[in-house]
Amino acid sequence: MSVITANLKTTLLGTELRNPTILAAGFLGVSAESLIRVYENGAGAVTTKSISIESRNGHANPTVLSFGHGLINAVGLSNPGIDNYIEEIKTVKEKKIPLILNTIGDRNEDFITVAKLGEAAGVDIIELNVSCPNVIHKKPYYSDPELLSSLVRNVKDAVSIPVIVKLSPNVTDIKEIAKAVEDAGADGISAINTVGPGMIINIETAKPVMAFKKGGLSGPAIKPVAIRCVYDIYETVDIPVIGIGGIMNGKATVEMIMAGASAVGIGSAIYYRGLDVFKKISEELSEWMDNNGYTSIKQLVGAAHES
Amino acid sequence: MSVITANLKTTLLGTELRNPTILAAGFLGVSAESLIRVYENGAGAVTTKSISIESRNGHANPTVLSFGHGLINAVGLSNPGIDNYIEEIKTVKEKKIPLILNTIGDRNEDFITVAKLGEAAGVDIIELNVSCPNVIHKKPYYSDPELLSSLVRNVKDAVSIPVIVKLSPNVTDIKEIAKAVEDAGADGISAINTVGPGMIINIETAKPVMAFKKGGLSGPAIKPVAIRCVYDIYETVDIPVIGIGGIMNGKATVEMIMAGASAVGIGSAIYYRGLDVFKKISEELSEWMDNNGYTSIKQLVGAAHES
Amino acid sequence: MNHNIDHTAGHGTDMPKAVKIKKIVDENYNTKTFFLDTKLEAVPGQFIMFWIPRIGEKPFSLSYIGNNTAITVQLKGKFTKKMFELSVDDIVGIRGPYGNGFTPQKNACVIAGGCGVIPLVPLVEMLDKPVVIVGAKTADAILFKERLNGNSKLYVATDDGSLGIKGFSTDIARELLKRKKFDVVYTCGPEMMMKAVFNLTEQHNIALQASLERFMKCGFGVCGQCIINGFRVCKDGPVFSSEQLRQMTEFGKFARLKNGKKVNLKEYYSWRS
Amino acid sequence: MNHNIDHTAGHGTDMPKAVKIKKIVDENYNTKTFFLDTKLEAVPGQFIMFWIPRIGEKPFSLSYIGNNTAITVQLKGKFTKKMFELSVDDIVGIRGPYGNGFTPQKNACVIAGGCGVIPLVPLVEMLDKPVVIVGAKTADAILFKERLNGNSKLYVATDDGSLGIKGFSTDIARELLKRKKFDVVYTCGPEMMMKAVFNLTEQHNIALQASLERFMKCGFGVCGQCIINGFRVCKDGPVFSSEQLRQMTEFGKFARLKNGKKVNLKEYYSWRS
Ligand SMILES: Cc1cc2nc3c(=O)[nH]c(=O)nc-3n(C[C@H](O)[C@H](O)[C@H](O)COP(=O)(O)OP(=O)(O)OC[C@H]3O[C@@H](n4cnc5c(N)ncnc54)[C@H](O)[C@@H]3O)c2cc1C
Ligand SMILES: Cc1cc2nc3c(=O)[nH]c(=O)nc-3n(C[C@H](O)[C@H](O)[C@H](O)COP(=O)(O)OP(=O)(O)OC[C@H]3O[C@@H](n4cnc5c(N)ncnc54)[C@H](O)[C@@H]3O)c2cc1C
Ligand SMILES: Cc1cc2nc3c(=O)[nH]c(=O)nc-3n(C[C@H](O)[C@H](O)[C@H](O)COP(=O)(O)O)c2cc1C
Ligand SMILES: Cc1cc2nc3c(=O)[nH]c(=O)nc-3n(C[C@H](O)[C@H](O)[C@H](O)COP(=O)(O)O)c2cc1C
Ligand code: FES
Ligand code: FES
Repeated sequence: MSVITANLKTTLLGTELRNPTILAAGFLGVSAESLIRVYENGAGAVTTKSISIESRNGHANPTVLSFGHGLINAVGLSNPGIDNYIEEIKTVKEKKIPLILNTIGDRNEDFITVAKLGEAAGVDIIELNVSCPNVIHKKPYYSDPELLSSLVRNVKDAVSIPVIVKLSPNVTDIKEIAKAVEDAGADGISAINTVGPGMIINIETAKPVMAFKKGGLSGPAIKPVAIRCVYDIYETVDIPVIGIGGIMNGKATVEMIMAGASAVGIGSAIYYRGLDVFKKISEELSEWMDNNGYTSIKQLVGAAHES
Repeated sequence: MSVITANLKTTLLGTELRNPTILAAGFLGVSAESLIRVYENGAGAVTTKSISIESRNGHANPTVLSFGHGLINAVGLSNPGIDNYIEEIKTVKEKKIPLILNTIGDRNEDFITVAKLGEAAGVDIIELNVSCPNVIHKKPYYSDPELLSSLVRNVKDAVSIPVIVKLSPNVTDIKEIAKAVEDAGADGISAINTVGPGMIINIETAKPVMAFKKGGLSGPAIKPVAIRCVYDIYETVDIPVIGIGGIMNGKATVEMIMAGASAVGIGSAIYYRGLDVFKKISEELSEWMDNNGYTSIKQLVGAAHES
Repeated sequence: MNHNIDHTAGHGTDMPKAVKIKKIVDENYNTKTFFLDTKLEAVPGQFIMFWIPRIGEKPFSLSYIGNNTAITVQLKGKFTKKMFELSVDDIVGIRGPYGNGFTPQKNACVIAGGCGVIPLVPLVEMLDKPVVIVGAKTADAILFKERLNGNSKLYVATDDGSLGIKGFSTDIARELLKRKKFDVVYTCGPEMMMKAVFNLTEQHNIALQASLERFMKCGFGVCGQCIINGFRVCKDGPVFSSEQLRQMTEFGKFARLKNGKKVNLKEYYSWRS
Repeated sequence: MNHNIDHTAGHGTDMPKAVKIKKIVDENYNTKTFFLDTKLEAVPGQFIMFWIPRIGEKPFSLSYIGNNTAITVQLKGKFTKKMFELSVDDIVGIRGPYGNGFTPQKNACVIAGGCGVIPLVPLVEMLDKPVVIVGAKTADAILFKERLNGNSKLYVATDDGSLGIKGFSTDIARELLKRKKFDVVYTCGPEMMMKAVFNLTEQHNIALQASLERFMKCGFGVCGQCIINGFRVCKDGPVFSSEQLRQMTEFGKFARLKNGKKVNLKEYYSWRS
């Protein structure tokens, strides 16, 4: 093959990543050491689980299953609360690992509190997970552009590190939401959170399998939806996008970046290919770029859009 | 196994079906003879392609592909227009095959015209496909309960055969839509239409593969979403539901019926298992019912709901 | 979980696969062969869907199978015009092979008209000394003369008599079938020609395998676009038997436009121009 | 498309599979064995996730492998209480087997405490004349005495001296390891006991395989709930080597609650009661 070896380095909102693979929120994000292990297995950056002010137990088991074309989960955003999580953040940052703090809350103030504590503890980027349905207003953040705008403005006022918003695909018009988020001052967007939700019924017992009955879909089944969302968002806004959803290998990474992502989030692929999937994907990405004459990630970003 | 053989007969809005498998709209619905062949291969009823007043050419190729976990399509509702389709309807009905006419339009009047002509030609049920995005108002029918209610009321006033509405899963709250549809007088609901849309990018050429760029997802990947939608709809309304989406075999049929469907729509399974998939699924369904002590479809409908 | 297979790829992926054009050969004034940098397992008569990014996708029969994979294309309209603008090293997409293909049998007669010869050449090369009848407008228009001549007895008919007899391939067939008993006839060409061949084989009680053509979308038997009576050309065909042809009231008469409307063949052929 | 495999099932389906309870055996006053109407390919030390519809799902080690598939359960709290209400012919769901399991080696010593004996019995039956040390509160509480006695030399310790020596299994081990050189030690039981065994094997420079326990969600290594330091008990374990145990600062000290909070083992054990 070619002698050039593609440079996988990329900069995400001021943070240098050795490669564009990022551990997605909710996977192995319980402890610092587990995040460090993911980094040691090749990730360019890691994301915490969704962290709230108070601890949350989440839903009863079963919470995470696989249905043959992806995973289904209703973990229910279990987390120990930001106070109990600060130590984990500090331990990760001691190793100088690029770290995204994923935050959840019921009200704007919740997000602000968590974001500020995270900033103080040294995280690089705040990710607002707005797919959480329990909020003050009847309409959830994720499908209400106005509610979302106020959240973004408030958090941006409170912290000085970059703030990105993680969008749900389960809306009628993701472009409208993306535009609102950019206009409100967000530094970036990550997309997508899980699809559906879905449900699996065990027919022998005539019972939904998940304790919460429903669960969000991730993995290979949702990749086309994720690619389309990122493509649409890239057409709509100028801020960088982290593309998440069904990324299983180097080629899917290329596809997501061509759709408009500056970096990719990876979660379910751990199930299919093991913890070292980050290393594997980086190698596959680099090999593909070499064979196809690309030397930097930048050349790929948004390449599928008509010029 | 058991000596009892389950009775697969079921009645859908006054039409007797020999089994609960229905050919979903858009599959092999171009010609009467092709619908008849599907019936000869075991379907309990067949659905036409989506028919509009005027003929539509649809989108350029590629229009239908498979991505490994389901199909992606953007056929673009190509059809010869109701006038050219009347002969096909009559030919199917000469054979006394239960027939659902799937209709599309830009305005209420379009649906009414097509529905009336269909009724006159002898179809058993009118299905309103409201997932079509080109409509008079800015908001499409499928995500606007008010617009949808007016459509249902108008069509119900115009025809006396049962009218069902085919819902899209790509809305924030499918319960709200289902309720509106029932309140407006619909006789039934079919769900779901395709998920997403999705996009596939060919990375070697950095181009979206579908000519229309995007396409709706169907097949195994979307089954959990379809099951959840039907489960939610069954909890919300009292009118019967045709469950569609990712039904590949007898067990999936049981799952969908337990979620609340009175009959199931089948499309993508033809790709995976051949045209005689209707026969195969009926046999699998019957065998499963025998082995599990069920004797009629009725016993299964909604069985997964808490009593 | 079995870790030896790719759990992420899924099944039955029918998606255009990128291939490079390796070589382009001018067969005559309006026909080119595109050699593709890939190897397909296929049988004669099968076709692929050929994708030009952002332009479109259409079915083409394989004209070379085995060590080479190629399609041979006659310039007809919009899409083939774009194909003729392609160069070596360009990347296109293909999926397939699709369809059933021909079933090779002994003591065969092959009757080809115009570009109908394309799916038939790899078959001829595989058959045991078949009799081959080719018809075309002019001597120039006859494709793959050498490949046809290889192991078969070749008869030629041209509209202008510039090679072989002056007339149609069916004129030769009519005489030949009277004199000689064949076990099978293979045909591909303009549908009216195939209809004439069908009438001949029915009369002589010989099994026919005819490769039909209809506008296609999916290529794998779900959309119903390519339907002829109850048969899907893409999946049940494109090669059909005498028994199937007998059931086709639309054969030689009607075809469907892109919107599904049933029209006579003349309107069908003029629609796209 | 290969038509011999089920294209619709997908890969890596980790979904509770319905199984019937075939037989329930009372092992002692607070322990039952559930025989399941299924056959699993598994190795000793692997576990399954056991689902009771609308109640919950928890991990249990296989106590019988091969012709029989069974788990053995000690009544502890909410979920095991529901399990104890199950009857023969009830349908439950299982998925797995999960985890790595033990690697059988020669010249082995097996040290079990309480219900830690459960994953160790099928291992003992597979080993070549191992030395087995079992500790329990009382004679009644010792599980699978016959199966353990089969091909091994068995030492017993009880808290009350009702069988074997009065004391802990680690007391026996301490003496035995002084006298006899083993190539490998296997252990499962209360974590403090395993910690003590680990100290012993480190001192004597013997390879240890210890089966750990943590609260689980996914069971297949993605959620991170069962983490102990960087290790996933469900996927990297539940059986860990001396080398891995050496890296575990949390071993014998900390575990994580359902919400992920790191607490000392005492708080961890009391959380669910
Ligand atoms: C199974 C199958 C195999 C095929 N194999 C080949 C092949 O090996 N080589 C090849 O060149 N083509 C083949 N075709 C036809 C091919 O797919 C296109 O339809 C054809 O090349 C015309 O495309 P176009 O867009 O350039 O022309 P269009 O723009 O669609 O049409 C332009 C003009 O060509 C005429 N025309 C179009 N298609 C046909 C046709 N099929 N028969 C007669 N006249 C037609 C029309 O009358 C019209 O006037 C095959 C078709 C099928 C279904
Ligand atoms: C890999 C693995 C294998 C397992 N194999 C088995 C097995 O073969 N047989 C079996 O009975 N259990 C086994 N367990 C433990 C089992 O999964 C449950 O955690 C246990 O049965 C308690 O469930 P519960 O809901 O009834 O109790 P809970 O309501 O959760 O707890 C009730 C009380 O039991 C105590 N308790 C709970 N779990 C444990 C524990 N693991 N160790 C010590 N005390 C505890 C608590 O202190 C609490 O007071 C295994 C666990 C893992 C991770
Ligand atoms: C088990 C599991 C837990 C998850 N938890 C979270 C979470 O806490 N916060 C969040 O924003 N997304 C969460 N997600 C969504 C993922 O971050 C990601 O958006 C989604 O899984 C799609 O990516 P994938 O296909 O690579 O898994 C979770 C997904 C799974 C499967
Ligand atoms: C190629 C194709 C064409 C379709 N055309 C229509 C259509 O014309 N009208 C419609 O209501 N639904 C259409 N659908 C949606 C199906 O009727 C069905 O709702 C969907 O495919 C999910 O079912 P499945 O998973 O069994 O395919 C189409 C789907 C496909 C794949
Ligand atoms: S092209 Fe779709 S069925 Fe033949
Ligand atoms: S239980 Fe999920 S990683 Fe172990």
